[in-house]
Order: sequence, then structure tokens, then C-alpha cells
Amino acid sequence: MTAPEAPSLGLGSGNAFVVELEQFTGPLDLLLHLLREEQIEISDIPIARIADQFLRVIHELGLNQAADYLEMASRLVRLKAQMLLPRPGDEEGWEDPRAELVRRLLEYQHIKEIALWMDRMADRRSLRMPRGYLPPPPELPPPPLTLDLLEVLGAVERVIAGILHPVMHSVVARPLNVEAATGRIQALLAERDEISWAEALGPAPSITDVLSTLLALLEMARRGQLVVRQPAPFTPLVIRREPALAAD
Amino acid sequence: MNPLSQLIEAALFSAARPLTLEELNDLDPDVSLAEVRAAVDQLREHYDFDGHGVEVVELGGGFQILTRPALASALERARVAQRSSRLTAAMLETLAVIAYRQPVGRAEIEDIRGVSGAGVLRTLQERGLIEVVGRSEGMGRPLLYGTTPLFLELLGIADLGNLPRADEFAIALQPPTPTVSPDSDAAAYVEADA
Amino acid sequence: MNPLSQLIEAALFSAARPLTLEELNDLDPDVSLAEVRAAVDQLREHYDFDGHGVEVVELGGGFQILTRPALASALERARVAQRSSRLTAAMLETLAVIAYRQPVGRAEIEDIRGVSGAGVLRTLQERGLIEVVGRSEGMGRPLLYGTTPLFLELLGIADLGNLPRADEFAIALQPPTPTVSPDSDAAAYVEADA
Repeated sequence: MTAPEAPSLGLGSGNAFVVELEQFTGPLDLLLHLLREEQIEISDIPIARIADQFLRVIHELGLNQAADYLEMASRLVRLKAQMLLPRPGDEEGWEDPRAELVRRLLEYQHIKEIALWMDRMADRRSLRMPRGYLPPPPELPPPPLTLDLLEVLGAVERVIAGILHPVMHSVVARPLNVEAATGRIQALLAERDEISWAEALGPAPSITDVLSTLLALLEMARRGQLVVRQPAPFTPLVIRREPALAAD
Repeated sequence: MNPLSQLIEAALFSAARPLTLEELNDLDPDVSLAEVRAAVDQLREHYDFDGHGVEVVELGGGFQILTRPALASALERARVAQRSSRLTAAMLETLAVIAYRQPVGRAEIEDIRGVSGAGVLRTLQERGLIEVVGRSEGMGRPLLYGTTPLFLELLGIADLGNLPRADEFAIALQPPTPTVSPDSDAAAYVEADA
Repeated sequence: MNPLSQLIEAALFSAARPLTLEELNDLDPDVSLAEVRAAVDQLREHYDFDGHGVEVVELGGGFQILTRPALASALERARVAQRSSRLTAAMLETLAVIAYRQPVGRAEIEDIRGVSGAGVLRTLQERGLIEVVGRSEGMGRPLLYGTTPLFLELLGIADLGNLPRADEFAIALQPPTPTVSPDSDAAAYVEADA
């Protein structure tokens, strides 16, 4: 936009320039740039190649610390893996894993075009100068202003009513209680060889209970006290005592 | 020049922002809005016909007197006036999203741009180019942003209706789900798989 | 109007200060000072002859375009007409936030109110109810606003400490921080698992 054309990245140069960092407004911008350089259609991205290039470039530009770029990098790596998965037999039912990325890139490219148009409009507009001298406003008689305290207090209440959490409540950090979760799991496993994830969580768990349980499970698994397994993708976790009760 | 045009010229000269027809009408409450409009047009025609160095421009919901674009370089060279500085690419992208999606929340803007961070929004807000126009009903009731009259002034357009339609740009904003040619893709796939 | 007069008109219009003949000569170094002088006179005569609402005035060794004194009362009337005696709801809400949160920047006001407008701040400032009291150290060093003595006077209170429930409202009027209800979230998690 303001910069006329992003320069060629010289992928082999190995130099990380701060200047070049500002050439891109974000990971989508960088991705579009790579596709343009390679003259690739957005709708048919060779994911494996582009993912590798993207990783190399953000490393070279020192962008591999920036969360937005890292998130895109991990997305590309995931896509690369998905493209390698064998496709189900019927072509009809196959959903291109790239579809979402393609949609986002097209949308972003459109935004860039609008931004470019706006830049040209603003540039043209700036050729017209406004009046430079502003006479100080003449001393006017004090306006017939009416204002009273009730009006102001009424306004305060309207504003407070519009705020999501109006009253400042002190935020008490709820510490994770891994010990309690460990105790609960041990008690359950003392009775049975296998328990489910929902059972391990206990009734009406809070978010801290979920995290505490997860940490307890991982720690106990590390110590070899239990095995966590998932019978099939996306099915509930099964927690199994190790060694099993029978062998005890 | 008739008295009303004269008065309007003086008012436009002493304001460095666009004045609406209603504001101009306050100069003389005895005339109608249509008469004010006619007087503005008369002033504009006079400037054009007599070859003035300034012109009447309709923008940002009102009218403003501005210098003619052709004179900009001479004014800058003589250090009489300066062109305003350009916006950064990040600011322009954010404005583009807001202009076409308003009212729009921060999450949607970040999602479209692929970039997170409140810095650009804050800067645009401080510069008066965008403003909070409400709250979404969604979770957390996030703030919704829209563009201001100053944004229209920046681009030199009269109102939002003067923005080009989104589909006038090369690519439609919300393309239908991209259709991937099954054949070419299948071929590519076989290669990758082999 | 000849090209030099045109250029001089644009320069006198866009300059923030009176311009001397020498400065005007910088607009076009190929012409003589006498020609510049003649063009300034031509512009002045044109304004006078055609009955423009503005005139060329020589002051402080330089030239400036100013509105005609005869029109001052009409311009003033328009300014007065644009002030009504009561504040709008938007103005009151903005004023309330500033009163209890001062010194406060525009973005924070907008975040708290959920709606905004540069116009509202400008009007409150013009009416003498708020003023700029400093700049924040934050990004873009935004202006900070506070209330004026006139505000206290209108409310009939001695100082800001006498605002009712000052501490309580100062705390309640905070920008919202969207929080996710932990419980509902955990429930969703369990459901997805079951």
C-alpha cells in the first residue's frame, strides 16, 4: 500500500531484516506475497511447498516470535499433514482441507484491494488543502444552558446499565487443586480398573476442576499409576488403573 | 453574488470542516433548505466559472471549501501548506474491513486480517476515523465499530453510499465456497501420494 | 482569474498565517514581485467587485483572506443557534463518564459508554463543560479530558469530591472486560465428551 511493492524475499539470503518485517501487515499478507511470487492460484495451493516456504521466511525475518505468524505456521503444518491422509474412496464426499484457508485468503485479498483504493482516494483528497487559518471563536454570551445533578446521575445509571460487569468485583484466583483430583481418581480406581473421563471429573465440574483433573491424570500417567487411552478418535477418554486390580 | 451565497461563503471560510445544509440554514432561518442548497450550488458554479483557486466540495455529509488539486505542488513547494500524511497499510486494511462490515466487532476484524492487537483500532479511534457505535448481543457484549464523518472527509466522499459496492472490486467479498476442480486436484493428490 | 491570482488565492486560503509578498513569490519564482503585487490587487478587486463574503486584508506586513466584518453578526447568530439549552442524552452520558473518571481519554469514554462521537466531545468543549487537561502516556498520546469549573457551578457543587457517590461510581464506570463464565464452559466441555 504505502510501500510500493514488497521486494523479493531472497529466500536463501539468511538475513533477518527488521525493515522487511514492516513489509507485511500479517501472516495472510505474507502468504499472499508468497503465492504471488510463485504465481500460484489461491484456489489451488500446493500446501506442502508453501508451508515450508512460510516457515523458512518467518524464521529468516525473525517473525517466528510473533503469535499471529506462529498460529498460521501451525495451521499450514496441520493442513500439510491432512493433505497427506489417504482420501476416502468416493471423491464426492471428500472435503478439501484447504477450503477454509482459501476462503480466508480470498476475503483478505479483497480487503487489500479496498484498502488500496482507499489509499488512492485519500492521496487524491490530500491534494486539496483546507482553510489553514481558523479565526478564534468570538466571545459569545454564555449559552442558556440548563443542567442539574439529577440529569447527570440519571446518565451515570444509564451508562452503568450498559456495562456488562458494572460492579468491580475482586477477582480471586482459584488455584488448581491437583491433590484433590489425584485423591478422587485414586479412590475411584481403588474400586474399579477402568473409569471414564466424566467420572474422573466428578459432578458439576468447574473449569479449574477440569484443569486440575487433567494435570492429575498426566502426572499419574507419568508415574505409571494409570494409562489414559482413547479407543477411537473423538471418543471419550478411558482411564485404566496400572497395574490392573486383578494383578495386584 | 447574492446575499445568501455571500453569507454561506463566509461561513464555509471560517470553518475548517464540512458544514451540513442544516448548519448553513442557521445563518438565515428565514430561508428554506432548498434555497440554501441553491445558494451553495451558485457559489460552487461561481468558483468554477471564474476560475478560482478554491472550490466547493461536497464531502463528509456537508460542504467545504478546499484548494484545487492542481495547485497542491506549488503550495507545498512554497511551504504554505502541507498534505496530510498517509495512513499505514495496517490502518487502511482495518478501515477497509470496518467501512464495509460496520457495525463490526474487534474479533471479526482480527479474524479477517489474520492479525490480533488493539493498537490499530485505538489509533484509528484517537484519530477520529472510527468510533464505537454499539455493542453486540453476543458473548461478552463486544464493542462494535463504525466509520465517522471524518473518515468520509479523509477519502473526500460525501457519504457511505459513495463507497464502491464491494462486488465492484475484482473479487467478491464473500465468495461461494471455493470450488476445487476435482480432476486437477485428484491428479495432484495421486502424485503427492505416490 | 489569472493563474497567478488563482495560486495566490489558494495560498492565502490554506496558509495558517498572513503571507508576505516575498512568500507569495515563492509560489512561482518565475514572476516578479511587482507581478505578485498586481495579482494580489486583482484578487482583492475581484472579491470586492463580485460581492464575495470574504476580502483580502493587509495586516502585519502580510496578506490574509478574512470574512467581511458586516457578516460577523450573522455568523455569530448561526453559532448561537447551534447551541440548545439542554444537553442530549449522549452528551450527558459522556459528561457523566468524564466527571467520575477524569482525567480520561476519548477511547476509554467510548469503551465505557459503548457509543461515541467526536462531535459530542467537541460540543461539550465548546459549551465550556469539559476541557483538555493533559495527554496520556499511552499509544498516540491521546488527549485527556476533565470537567471545568463551569460544570461544578451549574450543578451547584463546590468541588469534585462533592459529587454524589464519587468513589463508588468511579469504580463502577470502568471499561468492561469480557469474561467467560467458568462454569458454563466446563459444562460444555463435559457435554462434548459424553
